[in-house]
Amino acid sequence: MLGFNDYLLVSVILFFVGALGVLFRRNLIYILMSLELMLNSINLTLIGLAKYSNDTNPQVLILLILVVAAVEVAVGLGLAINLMRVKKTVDVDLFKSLKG
Amino acid sequence: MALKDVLILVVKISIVIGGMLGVVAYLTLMERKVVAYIQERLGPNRVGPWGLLQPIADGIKLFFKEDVIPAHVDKLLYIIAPAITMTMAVMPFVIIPFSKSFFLSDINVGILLLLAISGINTYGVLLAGISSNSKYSMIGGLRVASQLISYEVALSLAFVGVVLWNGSMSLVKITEAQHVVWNIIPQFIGFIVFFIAALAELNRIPFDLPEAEAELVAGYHTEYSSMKFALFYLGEYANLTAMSAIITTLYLGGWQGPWLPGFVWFAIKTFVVLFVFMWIRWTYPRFRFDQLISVGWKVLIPLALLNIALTAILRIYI
Amino acid sequence: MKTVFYINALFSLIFALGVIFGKNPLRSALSLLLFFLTIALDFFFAGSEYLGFVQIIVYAGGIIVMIAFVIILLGLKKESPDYDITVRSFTGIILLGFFALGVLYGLAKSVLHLIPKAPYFDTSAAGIGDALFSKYLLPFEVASILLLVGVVLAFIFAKKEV
Amino acid sequence: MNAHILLPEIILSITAALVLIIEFLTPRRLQFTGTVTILGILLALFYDLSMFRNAGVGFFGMVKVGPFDRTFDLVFFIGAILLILLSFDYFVEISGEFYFFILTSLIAMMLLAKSIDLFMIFLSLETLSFSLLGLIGILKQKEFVAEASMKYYLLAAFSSAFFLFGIVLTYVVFQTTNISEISNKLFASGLTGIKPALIVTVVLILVGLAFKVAAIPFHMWTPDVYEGAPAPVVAFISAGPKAAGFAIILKIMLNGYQSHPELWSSIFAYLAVLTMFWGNLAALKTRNLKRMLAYSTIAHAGYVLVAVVSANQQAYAAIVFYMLSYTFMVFGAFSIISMLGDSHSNLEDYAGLSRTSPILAFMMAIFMISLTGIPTTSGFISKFYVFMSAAKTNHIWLVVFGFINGAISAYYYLRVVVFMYMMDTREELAIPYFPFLRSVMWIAVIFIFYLGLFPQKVFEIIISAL
Repeated sequence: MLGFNDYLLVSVILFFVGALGVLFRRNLIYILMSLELMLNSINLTLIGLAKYSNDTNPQVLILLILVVAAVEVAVGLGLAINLMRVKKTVDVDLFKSLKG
Repeated sequence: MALKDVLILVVKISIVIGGMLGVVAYLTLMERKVVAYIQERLGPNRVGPWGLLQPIADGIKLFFKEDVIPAHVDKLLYIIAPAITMTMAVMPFVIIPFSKSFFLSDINVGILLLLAISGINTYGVLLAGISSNSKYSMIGGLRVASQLISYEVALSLAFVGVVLWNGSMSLVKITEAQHVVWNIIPQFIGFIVFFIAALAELNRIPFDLPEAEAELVAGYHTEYSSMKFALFYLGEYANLTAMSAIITTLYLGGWQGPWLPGFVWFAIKTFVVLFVFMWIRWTYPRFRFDQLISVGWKVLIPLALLNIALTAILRIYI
Repeated sequence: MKTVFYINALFSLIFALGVIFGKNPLRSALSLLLFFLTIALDFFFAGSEYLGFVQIIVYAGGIIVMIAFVIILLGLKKESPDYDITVRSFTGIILLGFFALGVLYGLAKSVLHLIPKAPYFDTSAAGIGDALFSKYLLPFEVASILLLVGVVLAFIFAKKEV
Repeated sequence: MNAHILLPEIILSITAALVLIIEFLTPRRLQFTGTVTILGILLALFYDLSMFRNAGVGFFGMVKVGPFDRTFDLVFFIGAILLILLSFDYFVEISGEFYFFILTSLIAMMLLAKSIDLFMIFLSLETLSFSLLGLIGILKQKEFVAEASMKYYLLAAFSSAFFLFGIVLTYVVFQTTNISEISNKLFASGLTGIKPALIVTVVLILVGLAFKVAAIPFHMWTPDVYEGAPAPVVAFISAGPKAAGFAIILKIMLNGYQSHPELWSSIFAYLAVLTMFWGNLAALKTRNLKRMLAYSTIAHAGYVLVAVVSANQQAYAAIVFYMLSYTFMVFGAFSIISMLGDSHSNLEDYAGLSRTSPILAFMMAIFMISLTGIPTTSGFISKFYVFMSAAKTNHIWLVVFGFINGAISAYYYLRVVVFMYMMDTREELAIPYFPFLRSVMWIAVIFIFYLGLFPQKVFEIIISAL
């Protein structure tokens, strides 16, 4: 019998896979994609919550989280383009000029 | 589901897909004939009477050509790209009502399905452009990406007008709601926006920059040959048919019409729209790329928003 | 139903790992696309067709195309030493692992009792719209400000001149 | 729906749209666009003050406005106006979207202080982060700025994902995101069965909030961003958004989990101590003034967290008072840093400033003394209130740590004074006359002494607003 806990389990695992990607990769584009993984796995919890409490509100939250995710990607890609123009790389570990 | 229902569904699906493929094959001939008459030529007339067997001959030729996969391509993406295009071109017919009772399925959020399909459809062309690993294809792919993103916004906003006016996202209900007045009259601005955005989505002249022969050889499918090229070629016409059918359903009343049976009306309207598409293709010159983007963002999207506002006002006060 | 859900979840996990361990940026972007499609499938399983399609439209139609576009524009190719494990990142990963286990443990130890709020699960666009424009009106407005900020910001960063 | 209680925010949104249109019609007229922005802000401020005593819940339980939230608004408004004044002299040519971002961040901060719904808080927090990113990255073609904005973006996005996950898990536990409903449910049914999950949610939420107030595990962005970003923006970031962060902490922890302080109290106490020590010790070794102020802002976050731990009425007022006086202190210090220029923010550049421009050196000394917390300045009074509230609730050990840290911080603050008065100048810095930077500096000095000498009146107003 499929229950809410299954949704929760899968979503926690996917969330931390995304977090792993953020910590682990050095390319800004990969970090952006990992952030998207994190936000989407949160949506999985919400849809489980909606389904098992017969509630419309989590679905609204999912829609608004989609907005946030879209904004994050758009801004991040704009940043990547700017970084490429200014510093000729999007490798975040190579940014070390600010060290006092 | 009983076995009988499954059988009926299978028969229906095969009718739709078969009919659709036949139509697509003959569209290539139609296009050539139309351009011939526009340019005061005769067009293909050697294979069969009035050139009627020409598509079959073309098909055989393409199928038996050598299938070249260039050495420098990303093989997986290169192979799935044409498949995506063709599949996604057929998908809209799942929910289009061909007549009062003949349709494959009716889902509540049909219009969203159409948008989702056109979203995925982008990837066929985009992947073809990227995986080919050649400059022309790459530029073609980039152009496709930016063009489709820009015009999809206008397209969706035009959809919103229709949804607002008819109060439903199901294509069956939208068609039924048009039995007095076709949507083209109350949604005229929306129709214009939709039609222009559809031209851009289909990569047709005057918006065919992704495959502009004069600049990019053949754009994203420069490196394709044989079967895969045929899939792109047919996919393009399948998309054209699908878009015409969608325009017919959303704006021209679908199967609604007097005297004749619904299916015939649907076919007639679709062919009229198809003809208009071809007519435009052979009449207008190509846009420049910056013009294309600025038309999308500075003209179509504000117009579509205006249309939504007007529709909302009309809905409230009428 | 449970098996279907978990098979789908397995695919989600595979595609997610494909994203974070991928070598070719473009392949990773496509893997991300497939990941989003599996999440959309989860929405369909839960009965919310509307959200499933919105998910496909927003991610497949918009976000991934944008990412792919930038990848081509910046000419990112396979970078072989794209990640290496330093002492710092290693400790980070270990800490993250413990954190994840802690979260799972905490959630497993507690009794999450969901009380149905309505007699049936309303997944229609109309129901979502009602909630969006009544209870969630202010978040909706704030989200619109957020979108505006995002648009202006992306524009400012991406344009050539100052 | 009760929409009128958000009238100031609505005015600000309209002004923001107006600014975009003005920028579109007549691009790059800084002073004109800035003046329109200030007028909009003043109008909003006027309505905010005229409705000061109006309290109410609006927008279907999303926001709850009371006089106390409006005192927070005051901090935000002051920060925004001072930032606009600084920008007139500091920036030569930037796009007018700068003012748009000031307005949106102002809206976001005001909504943060007023919302009582967790999801609403998340959305406002995102709006705030991205608006600030716009302010930080406005000179994006500079290498430092590009790097600072990237670091800010990455950590903001990462921490907000954790924050969101915490909110969603809270939603799962309580089946509501409304803070007052959560509080009611906790009062009614207690912690049985949900305590481990609640701890998980508190930790996840804290990750997001710690980022905003630059507390210890997520402080890493602060030094880099402070060093890279334009000086006026840095002043703004360390004043307003930090106050907004504390407003949310008060809201979630003190209002939502009021009945069970054991969930969060000790976490905050450790955070406060760690943050104070880390900030002050790291500030000792840096020789860049902007970077030093970044570490000092971390330390100041630690002091305010002490007040959060004590969690009584006086502590609430102390937090607002602290943020108010801190706003003037950082704006004063950064107005002088702006005069010397971002590229001259090393300690050596300040050597001998007392000879070349004695007024500036004197003012800088005042700001440093106030940041240290020496009597007659507002820095002393604000610290005094914070430690008083902690002492009253028997958190004596926190007070002791606070005093130790005050002593440590004296070293690096006063080192600036030593450099200015006792070192010889290496190269002559010709500082042009900046009318707006100077006026901000004078405003800051006046208020520092006003709040330092006559704090009673302001403090009573804040207390009465509670």
